[in-house]
Amino acid sequence: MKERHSYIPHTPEEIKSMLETIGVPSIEELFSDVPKVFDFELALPKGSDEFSVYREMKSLAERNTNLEQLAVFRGGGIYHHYIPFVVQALASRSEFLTAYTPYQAEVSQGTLQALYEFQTMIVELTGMEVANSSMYDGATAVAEAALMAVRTNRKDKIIVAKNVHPEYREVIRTYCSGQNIKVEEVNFDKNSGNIDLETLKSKLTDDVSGVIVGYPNFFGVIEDLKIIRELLPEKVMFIVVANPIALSLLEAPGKLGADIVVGEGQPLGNPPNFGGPGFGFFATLEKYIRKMPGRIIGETKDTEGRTGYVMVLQTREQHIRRSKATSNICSNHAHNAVTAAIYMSVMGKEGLREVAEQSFAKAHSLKERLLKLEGVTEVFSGPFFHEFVISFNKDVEFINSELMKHKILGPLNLEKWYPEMKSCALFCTTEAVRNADIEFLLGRLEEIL
Amino acid sequence: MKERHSYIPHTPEEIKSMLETIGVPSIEELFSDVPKVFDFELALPKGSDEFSVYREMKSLAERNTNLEQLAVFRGGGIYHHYIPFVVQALASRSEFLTAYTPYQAEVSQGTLQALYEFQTMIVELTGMEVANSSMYDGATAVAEAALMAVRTNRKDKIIVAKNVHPEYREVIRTYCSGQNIKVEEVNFDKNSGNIDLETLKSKLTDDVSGVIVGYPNFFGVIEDLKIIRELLPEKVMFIVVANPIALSLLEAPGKLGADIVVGEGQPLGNPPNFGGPGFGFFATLEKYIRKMPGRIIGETKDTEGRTGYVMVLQTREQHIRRSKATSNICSNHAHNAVTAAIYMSVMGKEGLREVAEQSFAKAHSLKERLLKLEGVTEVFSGPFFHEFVISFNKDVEFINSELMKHKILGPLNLEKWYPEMKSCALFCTTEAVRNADIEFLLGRLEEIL
Amino acid sequence: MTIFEKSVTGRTGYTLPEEKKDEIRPSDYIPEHLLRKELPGLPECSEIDVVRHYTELTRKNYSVDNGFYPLGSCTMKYNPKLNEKIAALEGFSLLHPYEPIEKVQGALEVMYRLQTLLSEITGMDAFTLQPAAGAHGELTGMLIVKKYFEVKGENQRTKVIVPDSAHGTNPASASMAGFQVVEIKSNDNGIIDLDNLEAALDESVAAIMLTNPNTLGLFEKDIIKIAEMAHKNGTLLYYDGANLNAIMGKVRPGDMGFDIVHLNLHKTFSTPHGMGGPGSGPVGVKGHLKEFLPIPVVDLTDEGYILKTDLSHSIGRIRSFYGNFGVVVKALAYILMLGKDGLTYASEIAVLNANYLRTRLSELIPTAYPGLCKHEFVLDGTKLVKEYGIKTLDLAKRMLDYGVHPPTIYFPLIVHEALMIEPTETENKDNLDHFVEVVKKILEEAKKDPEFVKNAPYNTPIKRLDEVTASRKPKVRWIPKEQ
Amino acid sequence: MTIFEKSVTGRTGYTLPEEKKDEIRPSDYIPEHLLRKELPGLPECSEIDVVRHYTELTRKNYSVDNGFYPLGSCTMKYNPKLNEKIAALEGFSLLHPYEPIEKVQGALEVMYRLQTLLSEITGMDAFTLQPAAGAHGELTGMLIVKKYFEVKGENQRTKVIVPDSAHGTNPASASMAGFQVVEIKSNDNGIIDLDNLEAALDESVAAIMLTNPNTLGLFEKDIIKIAEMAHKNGTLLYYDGANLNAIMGKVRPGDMGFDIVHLNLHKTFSTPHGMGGPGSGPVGVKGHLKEFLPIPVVDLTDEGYILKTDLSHSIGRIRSFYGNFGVVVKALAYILMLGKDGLTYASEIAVLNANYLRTRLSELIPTAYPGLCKHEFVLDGTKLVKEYGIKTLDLAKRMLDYGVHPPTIYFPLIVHEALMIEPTETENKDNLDHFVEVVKKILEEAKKDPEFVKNAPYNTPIKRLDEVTASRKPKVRWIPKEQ
Repeated sequence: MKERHSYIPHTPEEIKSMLETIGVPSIEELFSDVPKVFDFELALPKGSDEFSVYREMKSLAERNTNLEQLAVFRGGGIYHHYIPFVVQALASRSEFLTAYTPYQAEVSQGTLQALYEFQTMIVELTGMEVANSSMYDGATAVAEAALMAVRTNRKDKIIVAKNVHPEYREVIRTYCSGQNIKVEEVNFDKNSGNIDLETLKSKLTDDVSGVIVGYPNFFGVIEDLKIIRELLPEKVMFIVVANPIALSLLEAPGKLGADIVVGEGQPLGNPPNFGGPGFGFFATLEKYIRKMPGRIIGETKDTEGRTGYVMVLQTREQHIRRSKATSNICSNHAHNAVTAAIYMSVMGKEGLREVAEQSFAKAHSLKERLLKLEGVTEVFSGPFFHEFVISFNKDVEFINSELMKHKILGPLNLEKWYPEMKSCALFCTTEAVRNADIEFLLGRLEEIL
Repeated sequence: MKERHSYIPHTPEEIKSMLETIGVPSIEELFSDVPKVFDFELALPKGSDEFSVYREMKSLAERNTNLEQLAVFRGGGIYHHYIPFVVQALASRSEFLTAYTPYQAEVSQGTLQALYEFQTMIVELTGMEVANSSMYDGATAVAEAALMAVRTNRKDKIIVAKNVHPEYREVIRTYCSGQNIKVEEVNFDKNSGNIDLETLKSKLTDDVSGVIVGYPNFFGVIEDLKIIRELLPEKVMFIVVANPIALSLLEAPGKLGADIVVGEGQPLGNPPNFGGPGFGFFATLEKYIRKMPGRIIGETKDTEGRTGYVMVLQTREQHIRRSKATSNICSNHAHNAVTAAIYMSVMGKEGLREVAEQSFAKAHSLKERLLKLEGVTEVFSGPFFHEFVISFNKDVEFINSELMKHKILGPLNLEKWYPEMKSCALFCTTEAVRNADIEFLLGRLEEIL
Repeated sequence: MTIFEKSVTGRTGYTLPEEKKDEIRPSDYIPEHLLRKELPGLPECSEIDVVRHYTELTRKNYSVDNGFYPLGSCTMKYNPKLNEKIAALEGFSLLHPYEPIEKVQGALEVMYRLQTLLSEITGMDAFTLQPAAGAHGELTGMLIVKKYFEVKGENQRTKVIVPDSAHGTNPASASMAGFQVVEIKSNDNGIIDLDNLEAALDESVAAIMLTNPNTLGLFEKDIIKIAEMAHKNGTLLYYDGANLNAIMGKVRPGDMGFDIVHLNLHKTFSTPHGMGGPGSGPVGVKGHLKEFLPIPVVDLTDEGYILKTDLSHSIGRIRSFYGNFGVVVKALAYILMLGKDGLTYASEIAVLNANYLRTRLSELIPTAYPGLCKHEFVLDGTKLVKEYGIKTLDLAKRMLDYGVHPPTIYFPLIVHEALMIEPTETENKDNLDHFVEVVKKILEEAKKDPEFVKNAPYNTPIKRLDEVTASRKPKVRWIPKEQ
Repeated sequence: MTIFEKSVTGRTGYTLPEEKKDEIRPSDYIPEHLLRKELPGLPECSEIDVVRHYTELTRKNYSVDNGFYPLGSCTMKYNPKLNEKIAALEGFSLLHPYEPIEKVQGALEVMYRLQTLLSEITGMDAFTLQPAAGAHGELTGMLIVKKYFEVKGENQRTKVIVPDSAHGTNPASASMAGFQVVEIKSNDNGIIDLDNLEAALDESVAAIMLTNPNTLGLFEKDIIKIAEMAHKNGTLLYYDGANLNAIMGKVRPGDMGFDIVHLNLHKTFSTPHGMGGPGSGPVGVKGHLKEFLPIPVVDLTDEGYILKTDLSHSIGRIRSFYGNFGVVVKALAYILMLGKDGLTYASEIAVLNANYLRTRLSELIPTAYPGLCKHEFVLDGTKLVKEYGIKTLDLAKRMLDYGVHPPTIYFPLIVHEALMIEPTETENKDNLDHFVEVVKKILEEAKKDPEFVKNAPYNTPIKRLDEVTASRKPKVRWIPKEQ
């Protein structure tokens, strides 16, 4: 037993007096119901102090190369955007950070209102009617959307475009495996990079509950949601995985016939965090609200008629409905969602549009200039947002390792997930890529190619 | 006129409507009382964005070598101590940071109570009876103490030990120059490093209002306050410049006859900040409270009998007393004082003592081991806290520039301020100097000497 | 007032580097019907508006940094500031998941070390840090169970046994993994009824999900027997780690016989709850289930740390990338800080605090089950209804007026009017005593005037809210007044 | 409850690396009578106690981040978060002032650039960043004046003229520098009375201290004449920069004829007030006073930036080290952010806001002086006493209940029951309108029931406090109950 610890307040005298109140002679006695057979010695290093721990962790952090040290042309699901400094300053306030799920609404109006506003913003971005207050990430959000489609339509097949993020597709399969839901993939058109409409049509059998496409898809190509929706039987749920930044520029999926819109919310003011935590967003139509997974915040009145906020429709959730719940989700990513709400508040509609436009413009300018280089070939002709695929006449790994020598995080090598896409690379630009970075990249590529 | 700015909320429509309300056609018109002759063009660069400003400022920061990158053996008024991470987390809360002077007590109880507690802690450390809620720094605090002594005793001479921080003595002279107060210095004993008592005695003429000594002094040597006090005529104010960390280990000046205790508070949880802001502390006896400069917080009751805090004795201050005020001080260093209060709260009496003991022990161990090196000679024999002087057989600048090659911030070269002290160096250790740093230093010195 | 009502068209709070956009117009590249006509209705505010809005919202929140938060099963302990500082380091927060492996060795070491430490603490053989939360860990565990029996060819194992005191996530997760949930009644002492278990255990049972100590704070003393029964039946034993804070350094789920365990870093390992998340729910398994873990797992080779994906029976990927890395960093810092002695001591004091509070409170409200508890305990609030004419909810709401957060209420479901109290080790004795005083005062108030208590709270930013209407006619987004 | 009452002997909140102390005992080295017998009575708390205590205190504070703060002459504008982030960079905050000059070139560049920018903004020739606050800058300026005339051999110049509307620091600073203060009455329009000035100006006058616009928010339109009069008399003209926020980019003190100027970085340049400080009060001078600046000043040479100390007539050192560097960093960031257009625009909007609020409020309470104002204005509260039976103080206290901070009251002294209002440019129109509505409501309340307003505030953490007793019998430290 350690006698003093900065996180544990008890003095020996207090421990003694507490044991007396309880009526046991020692702390050990409080564990007398634990069979002695379990005795063991914990083989851990001894405790430390905060300065040593800080130094140790900092030295681990410094063994990584962070994005501030690089020119970043890599996306693929996590994006390097500028985050106004006010975002962290507010999100890190301890009343946000150290609060629990808002079960006691009267002392949680901060959380509840912030999440209510977050839901509103997601509804605005997606053009849908309702949104929940967050999922773990984009992948689990779309997997839950697949389950929701099956729950709603009671048919056991889900169709996923093969140009949806490869990791998302893996997660969909994992989630669906539990309930023996079939997941079928639809290949993409080799020219445009869009989902292949003919194949899609051919797979739309009676047993399909939902269809999942990207907007833009993993290749950055913008799917024509209108045309796809028109192909789908009315009952088939149309699930769109969207990039929230792109939604300032692209028509809202809600206006193009989507039933569920999900995605990774990280680009909205959350740092990349090596992939997590970001958050998943989840929006759908009002008529499906009781089928939706996750926590939902709603507006109401207090006994004096003042507006306040509470968790609503909890009967969908695991703590009430248990094995019949719409999902098992309990902890979500509320803090990341509130961070996103702060980001969207400070950027505003114009700021978010500006981010989208700069990202878009830089990507299009970069692609055009890349295609002028020897050894670079266009791969897809479809319209794209801020990511695009080209192919090199050299190995992508080689090119990237050369670029890294110049502190450039080059494009994603697509061969890893699409073995047929030899030497294909996925470039990404955001507003945080400077024009000078682009010039520098082009200069280095000229040398390498 | 810039049309949009993230810090300035006005839209063109609002400006138009406001101008209409005022009844002027343009903003320019609001400046019509400014003579046209003053027209000029501001020759500044145009505005920027926060990411570019951050990058630019960060690159300036990175052009400095900070103390985390060095083994630090230099003190001399600013000290490198560990600061628990909780200190900044709390002190940076915006309700502390962005509040004004607590003129409206009812909505400033946080500030007022924190400063009241700070005053109590300073009283505890110094052993005095009252303390104010901060001065700018140690130097101005002692300068104000000198003025207070003159104000009280109405005699125009101040005696300062020459082993008080050289910059403090300069500031005392500057402050005293305004009111034509004579400042006389008393040399130190060449053997002990303490104030030379015989010289002091000889200078204690009738026109002396106050005597200023360090505790410990600039050489780290601990003055015997008891003996000095006994030398002083009763009315002469005994002003002690103390290191607040040392006061956990050394007898409180209040118990040894001090009339005013001042000092630099930076070591109490404030980062070095290239010398500022830290804060000055100022404590004295109850009977002098109305002579004291600076803001003072006191306890009182509200109309319902609840304990609360307000600024007291404001009639001493410039905003009421104007040219007759005890000082012109208005803005002080309240935020740094509250930072110190948080630091002292988290360290507690035991923690502060531990800091003092480690600093003390490391200094004594280092001195002993240094003296065993060839080319190192003891300079002063007096008892010391965590700084001490030795002399080298080589130029201190040379030694320091060699040490810096190994990322060691070596001792302070005393010759700059004391030309007679050739090759004398002031070493400092705190708890933030690791034993390994000491070994490393000794190894390098062996090579250099 | 919502942020939308504070918005004024044309106000801006953002700045961005002014970079030439190269005359590229989206309309030249994107079909018109895919271009947004109307910008999303996001608020337009200056920076100070945003600062004030969210600062105000934080001041309407209660949090661990404000006071006692004895939510049973939630382990609302102190969240060290040190850990936030560390997680915010650019070398952690600004890492892209697809950086070359050699550029993120520090991050992988963080993960590997945490995997190893958690294995030691729980007595398991391998860990995945993928799951994003406790329930996500449960789902992962249940999918492992499912895959395990698939590989073994025991497809008849379609059921999972869950005690009636279990967290709601247990049955929900089992169900989500395709299992049929069999709930078994606890015995009169609040623990597993071995006869009920025996009766339920047949060859259709894939797994038993338990937490130990259970949600009543009682240690399942028959755990050895239970594990034997399970394993004899070919059934896997799953450990819900929500209550690990009671037993760190004292006993390990692995030693008790559990095959799979999930932990909650945001409970036991002090990472903050963040208003409901992000959490992190690592899953540990015994050796025979190692190859079933979700991919990727971090491994150490001669060339350094790698992300391993070639597990022979992996259930697949359970989320994108590598889990909630930012949370993982904080948990590692916490474990390094406390170390062996500190972790054990944390559990000891958590149990001391719970027993102290139990002893003192039981003079006011009877405990649901007698005797020692571990890190939490449950009071039976029926006395409140009978003797004071108030419900547990009323007591809870009135606590808010005294500035303390109420315990978990109406859970576990097997106790009527339950109050489930977990003080954690970071609360000092004064706070516990104060809590007892508050309960005492409220009971006195109720004795005098139950209606007064029933109308609480009075001092909160808002009074009792109409939750029924809120769910009947859900208004889940702000809509401009004009519409 | 104070932190001392939350303390329990033996509790600890700190950790330190465990380092061997080499068996060194202080008692072996220090005479016994100089060794502390009893440790100072600092609180003993765990980390969470400290966190909750200070978090609670912050929640009892009003700040710019909470709402409108229209304190006249204080310029409570928004304090950008960006600047805090920058000042906290280890490359700035963890610098020792005595590091070798070549290791702190970045820091010196920060100072040099700010000196240069401030010179351009004010039209002065050289700047020192030494002074720690506005009043400290004034003292610096007055000591420069003193030394200047000493060097010139004009020792008869023992007086400083200050208008009766001046900030209290002006006479206090002049007095501290050893000058006799001559106060001159303003004219009926609230500005300097040239006749009074003429009468006071003789060869004993060393300097005139002015602020322009003055504390009434009025531009001293005769400033050219005043400067001429001063200089003709051999008198120096000193500019109190407290009100610079009115005129950035519009007119420069240097061009108006001022010889010395101090600025308040914590007012005009957006660094936070921190409950009363730290501020920073740089002083700028015209060429003829350059050599009188306090040492050191930062200079740029071929070898890089240096700290120059060899000024021929320097008044000496005015504080230790180099001023409030941490504040200087924030001010530089602010200026870089706003740039030429932004700074001008800030002043324009500050003046727009003031005039808008003046126009609207003057329908409720008369302004002390008619016509245009600059960044602030003063209302004459005598109407409150006469028509509503309340004092300015009562109006102010009642404002607290409406969640807005009151203006500066009872200053300047030349206006009875004064309310001095400075909205700053960072407040939006809605906030100004809301403030007007609040005043209107309070006046309505006072009309109905002046006693009600006189007893305000009602909704604050504490009610009106007994300030009189507090100063008569000052209790300025906490004392344990037992004693």
